[in-house]
Amino acid sequence: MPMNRHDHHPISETEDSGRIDISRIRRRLEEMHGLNYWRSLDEIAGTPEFQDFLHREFPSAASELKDEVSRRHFLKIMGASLALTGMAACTRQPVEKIVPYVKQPPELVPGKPLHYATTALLDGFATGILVTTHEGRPTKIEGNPDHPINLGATTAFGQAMVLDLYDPDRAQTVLNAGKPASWEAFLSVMNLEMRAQREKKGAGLRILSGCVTSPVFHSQMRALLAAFPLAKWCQREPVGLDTVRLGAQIAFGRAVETLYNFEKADVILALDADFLSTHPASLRYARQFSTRRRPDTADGMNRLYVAEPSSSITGAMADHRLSLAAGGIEALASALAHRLGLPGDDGGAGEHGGWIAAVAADLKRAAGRSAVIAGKGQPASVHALVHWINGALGNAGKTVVYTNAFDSELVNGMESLKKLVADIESGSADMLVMLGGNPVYDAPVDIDFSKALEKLKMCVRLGVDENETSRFCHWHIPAAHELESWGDARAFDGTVSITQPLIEPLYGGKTPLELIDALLRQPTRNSYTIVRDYWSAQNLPDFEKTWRKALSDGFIAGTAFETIAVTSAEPARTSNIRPGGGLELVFRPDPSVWDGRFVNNAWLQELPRPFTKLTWDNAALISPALAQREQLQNGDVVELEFRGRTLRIPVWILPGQAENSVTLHLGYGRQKTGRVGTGTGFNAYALRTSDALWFGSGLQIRKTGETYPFSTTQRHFNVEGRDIIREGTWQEFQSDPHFMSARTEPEPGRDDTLYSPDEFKYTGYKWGMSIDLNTCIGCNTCAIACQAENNIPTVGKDQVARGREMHWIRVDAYYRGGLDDPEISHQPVPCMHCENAPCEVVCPVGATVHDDEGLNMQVYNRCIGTRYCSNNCPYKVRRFNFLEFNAGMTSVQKMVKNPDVTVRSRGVMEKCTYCTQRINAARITAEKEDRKIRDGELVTACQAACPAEAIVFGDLNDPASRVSKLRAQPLSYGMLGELNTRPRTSYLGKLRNPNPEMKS
Amino acid sequence: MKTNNSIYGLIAEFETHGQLLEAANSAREEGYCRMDGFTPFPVEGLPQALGRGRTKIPLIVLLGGICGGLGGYFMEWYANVVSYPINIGGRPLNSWPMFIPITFELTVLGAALSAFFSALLLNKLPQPYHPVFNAPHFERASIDRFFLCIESIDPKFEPVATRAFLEKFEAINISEVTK
Amino acid sequence: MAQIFNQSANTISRVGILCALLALSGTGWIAAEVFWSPYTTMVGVPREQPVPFSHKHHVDGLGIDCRYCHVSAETSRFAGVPPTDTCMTCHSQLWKQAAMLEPVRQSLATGKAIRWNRVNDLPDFVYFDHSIHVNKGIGCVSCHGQVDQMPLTWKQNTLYMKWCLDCHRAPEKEIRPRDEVFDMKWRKPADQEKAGRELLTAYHVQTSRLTNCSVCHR
Amino acid sequence: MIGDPPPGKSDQHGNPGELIAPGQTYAGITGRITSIPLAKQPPRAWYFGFAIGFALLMMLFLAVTWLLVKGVGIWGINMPVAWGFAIVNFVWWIGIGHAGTFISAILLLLFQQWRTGINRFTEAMTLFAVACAGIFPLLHLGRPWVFWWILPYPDTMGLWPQFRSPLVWDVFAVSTYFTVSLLFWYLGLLPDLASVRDMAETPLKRKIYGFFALGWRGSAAHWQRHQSAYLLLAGLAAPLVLSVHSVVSFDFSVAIVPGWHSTIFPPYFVAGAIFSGFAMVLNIIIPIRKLYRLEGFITTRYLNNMANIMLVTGEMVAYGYLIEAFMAWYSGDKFEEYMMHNRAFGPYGWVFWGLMVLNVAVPQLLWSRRVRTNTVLLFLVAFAINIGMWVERFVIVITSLQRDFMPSAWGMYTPTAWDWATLAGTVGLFLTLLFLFIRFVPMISISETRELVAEPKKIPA
Repeated sequence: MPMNRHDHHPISETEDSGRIDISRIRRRLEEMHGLNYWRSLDEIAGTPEFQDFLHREFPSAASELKDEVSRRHFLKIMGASLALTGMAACTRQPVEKIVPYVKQPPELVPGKPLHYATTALLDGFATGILVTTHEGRPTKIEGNPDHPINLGATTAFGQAMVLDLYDPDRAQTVLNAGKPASWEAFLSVMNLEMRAQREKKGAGLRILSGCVTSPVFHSQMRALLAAFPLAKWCQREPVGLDTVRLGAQIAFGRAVETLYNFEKADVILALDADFLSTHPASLRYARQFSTRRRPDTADGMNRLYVAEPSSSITGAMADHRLSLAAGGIEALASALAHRLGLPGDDGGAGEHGGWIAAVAADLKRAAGRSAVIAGKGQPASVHALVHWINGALGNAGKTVVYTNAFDSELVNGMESLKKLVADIESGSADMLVMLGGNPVYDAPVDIDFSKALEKLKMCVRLGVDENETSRFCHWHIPAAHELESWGDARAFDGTVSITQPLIEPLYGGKTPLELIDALLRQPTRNSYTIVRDYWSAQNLPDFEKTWRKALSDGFIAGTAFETIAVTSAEPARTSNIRPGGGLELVFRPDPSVWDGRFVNNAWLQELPRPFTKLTWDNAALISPALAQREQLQNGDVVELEFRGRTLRIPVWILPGQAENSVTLHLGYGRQKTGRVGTGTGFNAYALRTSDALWFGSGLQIRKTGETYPFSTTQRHFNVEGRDIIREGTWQEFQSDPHFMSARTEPEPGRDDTLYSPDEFKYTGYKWGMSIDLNTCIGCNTCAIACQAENNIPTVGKDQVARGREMHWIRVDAYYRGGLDDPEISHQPVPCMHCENAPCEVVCPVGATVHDDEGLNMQVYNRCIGTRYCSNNCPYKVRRFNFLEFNAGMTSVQKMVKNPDVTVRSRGVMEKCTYCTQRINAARITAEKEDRKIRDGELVTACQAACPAEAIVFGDLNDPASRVSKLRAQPLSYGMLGELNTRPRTSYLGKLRNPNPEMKS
Repeated sequence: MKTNNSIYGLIAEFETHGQLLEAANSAREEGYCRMDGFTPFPVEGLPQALGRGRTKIPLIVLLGGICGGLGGYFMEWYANVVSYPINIGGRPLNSWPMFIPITFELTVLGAALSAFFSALLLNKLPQPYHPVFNAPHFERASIDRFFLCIESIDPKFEPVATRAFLEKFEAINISEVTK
Repeated sequence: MAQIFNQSANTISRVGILCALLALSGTGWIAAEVFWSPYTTMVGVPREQPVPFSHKHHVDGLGIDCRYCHVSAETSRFAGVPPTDTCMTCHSQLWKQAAMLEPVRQSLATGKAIRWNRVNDLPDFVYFDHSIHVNKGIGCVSCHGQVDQMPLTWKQNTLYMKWCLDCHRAPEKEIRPRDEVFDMKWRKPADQEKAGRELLTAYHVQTSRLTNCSVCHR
Repeated sequence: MIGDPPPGKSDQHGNPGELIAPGQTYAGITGRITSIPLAKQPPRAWYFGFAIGFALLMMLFLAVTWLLVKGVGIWGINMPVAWGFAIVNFVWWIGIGHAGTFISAILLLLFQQWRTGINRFTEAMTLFAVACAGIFPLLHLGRPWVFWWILPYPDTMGLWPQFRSPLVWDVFAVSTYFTVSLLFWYLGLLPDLASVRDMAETPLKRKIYGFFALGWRGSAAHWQRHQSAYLLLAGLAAPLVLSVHSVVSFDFSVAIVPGWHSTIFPPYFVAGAIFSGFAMVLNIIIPIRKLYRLEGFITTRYLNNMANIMLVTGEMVAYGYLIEAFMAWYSGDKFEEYMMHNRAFGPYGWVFWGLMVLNVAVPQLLWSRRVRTNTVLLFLVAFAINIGMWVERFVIVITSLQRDFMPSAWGMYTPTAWDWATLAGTVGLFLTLLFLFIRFVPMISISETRELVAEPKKIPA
C-alpha cells in the first residue's frame, strides 16, 4: 500500500504552498472571452506555465505531452510520439528542458508520489479514498483501507473520478446569461438579490441540491434557513433512496437508516436488491458477503436467493435466482411474510409457491442468522414488509441494524421536487440556487422543469459541467471537482469523512460550501476555513491533534451512527396484491454512467457493462421469450410506448431477464454534454414519470424495422465445454475437496518436455496471482483500476466495434443452463504470465521475454508490432495499438497519465504486466532497506480495487504468502492447463451453494 | 608479313559445331595448346577437345556452403546464448532445433554466392573488351557460327603454317585477329 | 566485328566493381561512426545554459557536496534539480549584482522557473532510479564523470543501452563503498574486481536479474 | 544481315509432341527472340497491359502512404484476428514465386527438356512475385520504420533478433530465395544478353546490352564454368525452393493456434505453392504467347506438361485438406475439432466451400486432354486455381484466428477498402515489372533453344 500516505495536506499548514500557479492560467482563461470553450482550453495548453507544470521535474510522460493539440474528436488519431523515441537508435535526441521549482514544497520529493486520504461522493454518500499525486498531479485513486465503509476497495466510479478532474469539457468560467463573467461580478449581484430576499424572509428563495450528508453543509443550511425562514431547501437524487426511507417510516413510524451485516448471515434473500454493487454501502457489503463465499470460510458458505426482473451483479451471485417482474416482487414478499406468520397475502405467490416455501423454510432455519433486503427500485410497502420479515426472523440487531437517519425529518426527494416546481409555477418562488444536478434532463417527464425555470427571476447553478439545465440559468458557476475541494460528508454508516484538495481548482471552481457562504455573508470565506471553523467548533477532544489525524486518515474516527433499537409498527394487513398484467417497464441506473453524470467519462463509457458487455450505449433489455414473441434481434430498434410517451431505442436480448419486463438504463441520450458523451445512447428519462419512477406496467413495444450498431467486447457467452471456468457445488466440495480436478484432464507432467524442465529456476521472487471465482462479483472495478494505473487509452465506440478495445484485464461472462434463467459466472482474465509463454517464442525481436521472477514482460520500445504474440496467446489477453490512440489529447487530459508507466504509441503490443512498475518500486524500497518485499506490501492495481478481495498477488516462493496458500487449495487450477503453458495466474474454481430442497 | 606480337591469333569460322569439334581435336593432336573455341551454345566435348581440365568451381561452392552454414549457426548461438542470454518462454538458450532453418538457408546462400561469383571471376568477367571481338563476323559467335582461335602466343604458332593447318577444314573463312 | 568498348573499359569495369563494394561497406562504417560520434551522443560537448553554472567552481573550488543541490539523489528516482531559492541561499549574499546571475534573480522575482537544458537525457521509456544506484554503491562519477572538473557541464557517457548493459553485466567493475559514492576524487583500487565482488555480496545486489528488461523498461 | 525468322507457328503446327516447331534455324531463333527487346515499338497490347499494371501500382503507393500515416489500424485486422490480408497476400505471392525456380532447377536436374521455352520467363516471374511478397512482412509491422531490428547487426542497444521466431526464419529464407533466384536468372541470361548485344543495330543498344553481357564471348572456357556453376545453382535452388515454403508454413505450424499447429503444413504448402505457381505461369504465358506469336517456341506440349504438374500438385493439396480434417477428428482434440467444424460451417463456411470448388473440383477438369491443350479452358482453370490458392490462405489465416481457445475472445474479420487496394496494388507492381521484362529482356532462353535445334535428343548439361 502507499508508503507515506500519512503526510497530510500542505495547504492545511502553509496557505502559500509552492504549487504551480494555476490562478495565472485561470486569469488567462477569463481573458479568453468569446472563444468557444473547447478551444480556450487548448489555448492555455500552450502557455509556458502549463508546459512547466507538465515538464516539472521531467515526469516520464513528458515527451508525450509536447505535441500540439488537434481539433479533432479527442479519440481520433494522428502523429506518433513514442514512435519517434522508438527510432532513438537512429535519431539524435531533441534537447529537453529541465524546469525546476522556484520554491520547492517541503513535502514534495520530485519523482516520489505522495498519497493523500480524501473522500469520494456518490449521491451524497462518502467513501474513503487515497489519491496518488505525482508532482502535484492526482493520477490514481485507491480505496482507503482504514475507512469503515469501503475497507480499501473502490467502485468503478471512484476509480474514474480522476479522469473527470481533467475533463476538458468541464465548466471553466463563470457565465452570466451565457457570457463569460467573473466570480466578483456574481458576488455583487448576489449581494443585491439576497438583500431583496432578506426583506421577504427568503420567501422566494429555493435551494435545490442532491442528497447531502455533509455536517458542515447542514450547519450552513441551518444558518441560511434561520436567516431566511421562508426559504426552502429541496434535496433530491434522480436515483435516490426515497422508497427506502419511506419504507422505514412505515415500518417504524420514524426515519431510520438500515445497515446490514452480511458476514453474519447464513441465508440471504435479496428482493430486486443489488446490494453488492449499487447500494451506498455496497463496498462493505461485498466484502462481508465474500468472506462467506470462500471455500475455506470458517462458518460455512452462505446461501443467496435473489428475485429480480433483470440480471444484476447480485443476481449473478445467487445460488437460486428467480427472474420475476419488478411488479411481482411485492406479491412475493407478501406471500413470504404470510409463510413466516405475518399478516400477508399468500395468493400473490402464484406459480412461485414452491420457491417461496423453500426460501421461507431456509430463512426460518437460519432465523437470526439470515437477512432479507429490498432494493430502492421497490416501493416503500415492500421495504416495510422486509423490515417486518427481518423482525419476525429475529434478524434485527443481528444481521440487520438500524441507525438514526442522516436528516432528522424524513426526506422525500420526489415530493419536495414537486413542491418546488409548484411554488415556481405559482410564482411564490422566484430565486433558485442549484448545487449541481441536472433536473431539466433527469426530472420525471410529467414535471416540466425547464418551463418552471424560465419563470424564475434569478436562477443560479453551480456545476462541474455545463448540461441541459445550465442553459436555463442566469448564472453558471464552475464547481470545484471533489479532488479540488475542501469539505466533508458522511459515509452510509455515518462516519464523517474529510474531503481535501489534491490540486488547486484548475478552472477556479467553487464548492457548494463557498456558494452558500456567499449567500449568507460577504466577504466570503474559502472552504478550507469554513470546514475547519465548523469542526473546531465541535468541541472535539484536542482539536489540533484530531484534525491532523482526520486529515491523514481521511475520516474522523468514531463518528459512525450508533445503532438504535426500533419498535416496529403493527404490520399493515396487505391484501390481494396482484402484479399488473402485460409488459412492464423497469428503470435502473446505468452501471457505467449512473444517472447520467458520468456520461462524459471515457473510461466508464468504454467499460463493458456486466452481462451485455455493451460499451458506449444503453439498450432496452428484453427477455429471450419476448424477443421470440416479437421476432427481435439484438440491435433492432423498437418504439416503446409508456403512459402516452414514446421512445425509439434498440433492444438487447438478455438471458435471465424476466419474460415481460423491459429494462431501461438511465443516464444516456444527453443533449448537452462534453465531446465524449454527446450522441451516445438513448434517453430513458423520456419515459420516466413521477408515478412510475422505477417500474410500471402498461408498456407497448413496436418493432420499427430499423437496426442500430452496438459495440460489445464479448460476443460469445458459451464456454463450449472447454476447461476455462470450473464450477461445482459446496456440497460436492464438502464430500470431496478435489472433485473438480478429478473430472478435468490433468496438466501435462513437469517432465513431459524435450528440454530440461529445470532450464530456468526461479530462485528469487516468483510472482503469481490467484483469482477466486467464488468471490468475484464481476463489478469491473479491476478493469478500470488497471486502466487508470497503466495509462490504458480508450479507443471509442467505432474501434471497440472493430474489436480493438485495450483493457488489460477483462471480466468474461459465461452463461450456463436455460435461456430464461441461466447461471452466470464471471471470470476476470489478465495476462497469465505463462512460464512456457507461447507468445515469447514467436517474437522476432525479443520484445516479449521472461525475467528472473517469472514475469512475462512486454518491452514496448523494442516491439515492432508483428502481432504474432497475440495470435499465439491462447488467452487473447494481448492488446495492440492499431492506431495512435493517445493522440489529440489536450495537455490537461495528459495530466492523468501515470509517469511510472510508458505511454504506448501506435504500432506496439501491450498487456498486463502484473503492475511491474509497482513491483520495481517495492523492490527498490526493500533493497534500500536490505530486506525482502513483505507479503501484502505489494499489491497490483486490480487487487487493490477489488471489493471482494478476489484477486491476490504475491511471491510463490514464499510458502507463507497468501497467494501460495490459495494455490495450494484443492480448487486451484490453471486455465487451459492442458496446453502446458504453466500459467502464473491461477483460479479458484467456483462453488455454488444450492438448496437441496429446490430442483432449480 | 606481320610479326607475332601484333596479332592475337588466327581464327577460323565454321558452319556447325561438328566441324569445330573436328578442327579442335586435330589441332590438339597437332600439338596446339593455346587455343579457344567460341560457340553460341555449350558444345559438348569441346573443352576436352581443346585440352581443358575440370573446373575448380564445385570445390569453391562446397567451401562457400560450409562457411555459410557454420557462420549461420555461430551467429544464432552467439546472439542468443553468449551476447544476451534471455529466458524466452522457458526454452533453452541454445535451442538448436529452432536454429536449423536459418543455418540451412545461410548454407545455401553461401554456396550460391560462391558459385555465381567464382564463375564470373574465373572467366575474368566483366571483360567488355577482348581482341577476338576484332575478328570479322565474330558477332555471329553468339548467333549461329562456331569459331576456333589459335593464339599467337602458342609456342607452335607460325602464321603461315597455322593458317595452312586450319585450311584443311571446311572453315567458311580464316582471318587474323589483331590485338 | 568492331569492338563495342575500347580497351580501357576492362579496367574501368573492374575498378568500378571494387568501388561499389567499398562504398557499400563504407556506408555501414560511416553510419556506425555517426552513431558513436559526439554529434549524436553529445559526449564531451559542454551544453550552453541560461546561467553559465560551473560545477568545477562550486564542487572543486568551493567543495559543496552534490547533495546540497541534488537533494533527492539518495531517496528518489530523480536526483533533483535545485529550485531557484537554493541558488539564492548563497547568492542573496554573494555576487548580488553579478550580471550572469540576473536570470536567477529574475526567476525568484517573477516566480518563473529557470529553464535549464538537459545534459544527461534518457529516453522516456527508460526508468532510471538514482536512489538505488547510490544506495548500492555506484558513484556519481561512474555515469556523470568528473563533474567537479566541468566548467560547463557535459555528458560523460553515451548513455546508450549497450553502455548501461556493460555495467549491469559486470557491476563489480564500477561498484564502490557506499560512503565513497559522492566522492569525486575516489579512485578504483588495484583489486577493484575482487573488492567489487565482495561489495556486491555485502550490498545484496542480485546481479543475475540486472539485465532483465523490466529493471529499466515498464 | 540475318535471314528473316520463320513466321510464328500456330497451334496446329506444334502438336503436343514437339518442344519446338520444326524448321527452326540458329539464326531464326536468335532473330525471332531478340527481335522483341530490340523492336523500336512494342505492340499496342503491351502499352495496354503496362498501363493497367502501372495504374494499380500507383494505387499501391497511395495505400502504403496512408498506411504509414495512420497505422495498420486502417486495415480490418483486430483482436483476435491480428493477421489479415497482409499475411494472406504474402503467402500467396511467395507461393506463386515457386514455379520459376521449380521449373528451372528441378526440371533441369530431372533432365526435362520442356523447361527450355519457359524457364527464363518463369524465373523472372519468380523474382517479381517474391518482390511483391517481400513488401507485406514490412508493411504489416506496427512500426515499419524499425523493421531492421529483425536483422542481426551490432546496434547501440546490444540487442539481437530472437532466432527462435519463424518470422526471423522467413526473413532469411525469403531473402536467400530472392538472391539465389536472381543469380540463377542472371547467369542464365548472360549468353543471351550477348546475343542481343550482337543483334542490336544502334550503338547505344549495343553498349547497354554489352554492359550487362559483361563481355561474354561464348568461349569454351566460359561455357564450361557457366555450365558447372549453373548446374550447381540448380542443385542448390532445388532444396531451397522446397525449404522456402516450408519455412513460410512454419509461421503457422510452429504456433499453437488450432488450424495452424499441424505437421502436414510444410509438404502441403510446397505442393500448394507449385500448384499456384504453375497456374500463374499459364495465366501469363497463354496471352503473351499469343500476343508475340511464340507458339513455335512455347508449344502446346509445354502447356500440357504444366497442366499435368498442376493436376498432380492439385491432388496433393486436396489430400492436404483431407488430412487436416481427418487429423482434427482423429486427434480427438476438442479445439481442433471445433476449428474444423467452424471452418466448414462457421461464419466463413462459404469461403471454405468456395475454396473446395476452386482448388479441388475445378482442377479435376485437367484429367481431360482437351482441357489441357485448349488454351482458353486451360487459362480459365489456371485462373480459378490462382483465386483458389489465395482463398486457401484466407481460410487458414482468418478462420483459425477468428475462433481459437477462448470463446469470450472470439471475433470476426472484415477487410477494408485499404486491404483490397494493397492486394490489387501488388498485382500492379507484378504486372509492371513483368511488362518491363518482356519489353527489354529476351524472354526465352536463346542458347538453350539452339541446343534443342542442334540435337533435339541431347540432354542439357
